[in-house]
Amino acid sequence: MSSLILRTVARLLLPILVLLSLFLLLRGHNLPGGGFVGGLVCAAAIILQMVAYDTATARRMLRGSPWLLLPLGLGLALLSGLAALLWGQPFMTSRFVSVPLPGGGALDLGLPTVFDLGVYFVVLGTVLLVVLNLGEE
Amino acid sequence: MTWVLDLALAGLAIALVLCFVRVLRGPTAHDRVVALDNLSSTVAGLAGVYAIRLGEAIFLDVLIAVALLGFISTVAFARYLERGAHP
Amino acid sequence: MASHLATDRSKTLLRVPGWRWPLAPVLALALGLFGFVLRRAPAAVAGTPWEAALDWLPALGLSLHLRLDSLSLIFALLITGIGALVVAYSMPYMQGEQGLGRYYASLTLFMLAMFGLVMAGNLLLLFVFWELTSISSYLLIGFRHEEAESQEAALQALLVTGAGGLAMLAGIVLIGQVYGSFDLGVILAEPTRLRAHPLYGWALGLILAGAFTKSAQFPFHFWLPKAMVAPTPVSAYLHSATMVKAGIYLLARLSPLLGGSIAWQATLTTAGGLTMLLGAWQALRQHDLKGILAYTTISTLGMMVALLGLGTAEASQAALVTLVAHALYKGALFLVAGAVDHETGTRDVRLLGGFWAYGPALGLVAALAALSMAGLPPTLGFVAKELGYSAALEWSEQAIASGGLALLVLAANACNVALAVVLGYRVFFGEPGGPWPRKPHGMPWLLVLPGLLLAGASWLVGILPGLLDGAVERAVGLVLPGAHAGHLALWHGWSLPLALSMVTLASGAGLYALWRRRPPAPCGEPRLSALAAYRWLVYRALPGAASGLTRTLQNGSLRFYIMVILASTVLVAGGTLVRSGLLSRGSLSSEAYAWPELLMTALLVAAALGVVLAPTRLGAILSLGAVGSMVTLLYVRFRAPDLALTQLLIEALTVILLLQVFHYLPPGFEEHVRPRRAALEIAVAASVGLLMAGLVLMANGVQFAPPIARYYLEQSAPLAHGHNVVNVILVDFRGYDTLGEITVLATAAIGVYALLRVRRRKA
Amino acid sequence: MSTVQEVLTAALLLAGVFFSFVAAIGIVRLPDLYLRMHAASKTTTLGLAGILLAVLVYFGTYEVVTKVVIVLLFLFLTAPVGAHMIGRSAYVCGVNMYPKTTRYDLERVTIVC
Repeated sequence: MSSLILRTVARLLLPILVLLSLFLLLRGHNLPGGGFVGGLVCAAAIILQMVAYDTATARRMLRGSPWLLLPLGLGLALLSGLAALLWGQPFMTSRFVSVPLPGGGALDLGLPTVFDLGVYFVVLGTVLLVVLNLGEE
Repeated sequence: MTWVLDLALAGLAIALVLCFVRVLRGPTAHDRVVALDNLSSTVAGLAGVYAIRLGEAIFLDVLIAVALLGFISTVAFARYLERGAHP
Repeated sequence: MASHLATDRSKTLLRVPGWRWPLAPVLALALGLFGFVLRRAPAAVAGTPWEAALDWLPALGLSLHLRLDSLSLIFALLITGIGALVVAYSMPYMQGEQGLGRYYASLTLFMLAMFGLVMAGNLLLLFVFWELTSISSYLLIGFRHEEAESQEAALQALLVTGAGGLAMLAGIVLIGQVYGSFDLGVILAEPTRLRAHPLYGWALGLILAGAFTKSAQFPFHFWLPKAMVAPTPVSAYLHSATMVKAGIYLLARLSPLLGGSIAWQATLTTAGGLTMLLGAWQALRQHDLKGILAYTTISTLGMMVALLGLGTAEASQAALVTLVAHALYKGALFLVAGAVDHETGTRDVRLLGGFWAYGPALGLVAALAALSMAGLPPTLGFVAKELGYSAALEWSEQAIASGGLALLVLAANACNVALAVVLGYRVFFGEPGGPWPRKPHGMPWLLVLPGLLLAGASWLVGILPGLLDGAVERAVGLVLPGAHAGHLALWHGWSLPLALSMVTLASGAGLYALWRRRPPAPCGEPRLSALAAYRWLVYRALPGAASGLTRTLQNGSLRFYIMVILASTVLVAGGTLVRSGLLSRGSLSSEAYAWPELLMTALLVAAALGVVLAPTRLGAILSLGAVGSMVTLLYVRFRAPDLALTQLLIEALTVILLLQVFHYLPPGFEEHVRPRRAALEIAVAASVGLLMAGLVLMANGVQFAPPIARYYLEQSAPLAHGHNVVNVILVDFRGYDTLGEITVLATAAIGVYALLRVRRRKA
Repeated sequence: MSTVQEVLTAALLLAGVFFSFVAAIGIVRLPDLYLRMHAASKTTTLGLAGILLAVLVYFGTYEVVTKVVIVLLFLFLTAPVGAHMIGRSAYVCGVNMYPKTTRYDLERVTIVC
């Protein structure tokens, strides 16, 4: 029912948007972005598919139901908090490991980034769960 | 340089007001959607002007987001109007 | 627990041939406590009370602090002694009833609660036990819970004593405020501080409310006669000997603190006097044995309250001795009435008579107890009455006042004498008025022995008052610090009180003769009585008010709920904001006044108005989109890219969500609102707007604490390896909050999902 | 910040703003929806392009250049699609045209709704 042009553009845009959302997520620690914004951008991308195609295809594109995202996100967030206990530090203390990048700089990956990923999945899961179910006719 | 920025700011501000006029007055819903899309683009333009004025390249991301979301909401509105909603 | 186990499993556990003793644990407990108290009695009487304290809720000032001084000694002995006898009496009496486990469990709960109440050294602890006694009394009155009558009586007792308990709690809290602690030792150390304090009036009133409801004083007395539907051992134990005396104990314990002022003396004497006379008068018109006993109990309680109100040493001594005498003879008479009811199946005085042929032993017990009730010489009743008269006579200088008081006491005692004759003589020797429902067969000896012990005790102490002397002496010292009362003696020589006693006996006999000729007609319900007021309040006023309130507040319209919520927020927050005067210190930085910002705000306001005034739903969403864009622009202008990004995304997704939802809704707004209602809503909305503006202004201007922002700005790079402070805070410094937030987000999503599935399954 | 760079930024910026300004006037003045739609898409494409190029010239760092190029690509891709979608839904919903329109290509075409 929807126009062909929109469908092609939507399919073309999906990779760019997901890339943008991951970009926003990973640089969140230093520059504006983070789990929350990344999650929303990715949700917007999926919603674009839903508008272009229909809810069923959008759901198939996810290859898993939005249900999985919620426990995954919360699990990640909790784990990143509990991980600190392994080193005997109180809950939620962050530890960092710096990954040398090919370009010479060093990327500080650490527990907060995992936590951010958790936030990313929860936000994505929430928005999708609501919008996809609303769209379901 | 500063007068250029002020002039740009003024120009975009007037464009903003004009968009608003159309959003509020627009006889049909489509007019309002078009005006809203134009409004978000002008806001993106303003973000660009402020990027130069404040010397922060970070506003480019805001500009990207505005452009992206302007497009998605316009398409969503169009789809909603198409599916039998009255103008 | 032990009692519950004992009775229900008694068939197997404690199979004693011939006689089943299911109650060994409870009896052991009662006697154990009695022994415990008796062993510490000499020390308490000598003035060194036994104490034990355990911290329970230090934050609240509540500690498990038990204290046995001589005032609580008297009560404790009564509670445990009569408790043991009542339990022994219950075994044959309650045989064959269902739910015995529940009965004995509540009885034990009551005994322990009452024991704790009189031993409590901490006011809050006293309140806890006080409420426990109310609850156990509710359970015991409502023992036969199928009958409507006992349900209503139990509820009535609970509501009245419970409400009084709450008032007392308020009073206790006030006292706690004044002294800063709830410990009785601390409070009674300097009693005058409360009297000087402005809160004294309130504390007095509230504590008296608690005491008067518990001890069934005049306006709140109606629950006690109704409570007679309880099994007789319960009436004997709770509603004559111990529970109704809790109020008297409270007045005695707090009299050094609250007493001494005109208000105290006036309320106690008037309330006590009124109850005394009313009780006596009503008792004469009862035809049910337990009814007579109930109303005479109310009358004696009134007398004790009045005596405590007089405030002299003799009066307090008289009150305490009357308390002990009443507990003994009234307990015995109740047990006799129970036995008669158990044998003949009726308690109607007009039918009963000539029971001597069936239970001579019971007759003896009744005679002994009745003599003590009438106040004849060798009994404790006589000693108490004498003290009462001498206290009344020496109360105040003016002869008329003390004479008048003595006359009132005489009238009440005369009624007591008349009814004592009824109970002691008529039931056993008079001729039966009519056929009895049950032929009395052999009476178990356990129905008689407890009564005998009680009546015997009242005679023993009557003959040798010295036994009580030390304890009462020390207790009076506690009730009125520094006061010194004379020694108890059976014989004070030929004195005016003795003459008054003679007059009482004579008038009592006259009253009995009058009573016999005109048998009491059952008195109808007076329209204006406290009971009618209680019924109106509980069954009509409260339910009516509640449903009225629910109808107005829960009328189903979402708009109304939101308006009510917003209006109350404005009132509360706005009120405090204005009153605190912080508003004036709010400031707006000058930088915000340049023309771009003004234009942006103007457009923002226009868009917001657009949302409200839009005729169709789509128009509203579009204006909402415009509002979102303008707010994003403001964030860009004030150099907050992070906020701008988030705002933008949220706004776009909200628009898409609304579009999805509005697809199912009619295009236009359906609700048409009456102009008057719309005006109200506009007013509320405007005030909320003003409130928010005020809050922002205040927050901008007022610094409550050094800004934490500086700490985060400095620490974000070294500690958290991140330059984007906003995200660092969100994820690292205050990660724990974010964990909470995303859990909330996930739960919300599940909630929406569930709602949608419900709709789909219905569709 | 050499003067050439400054002049170029100023020129590009003014061009961008000019296009947005004219488009805004177009939206208000033009009689019916379809004409206004032409004006609207100009802001998104030319207006923003001018400003973005100005930003590119002004900053000139490696990062900004890549971002601007991506955004321009994104804009030039989505703006026409957006306009197309609105036009389509307008025509389907029967938004009537300006009475004095001369060419009417869609007379024979019926769109499956």
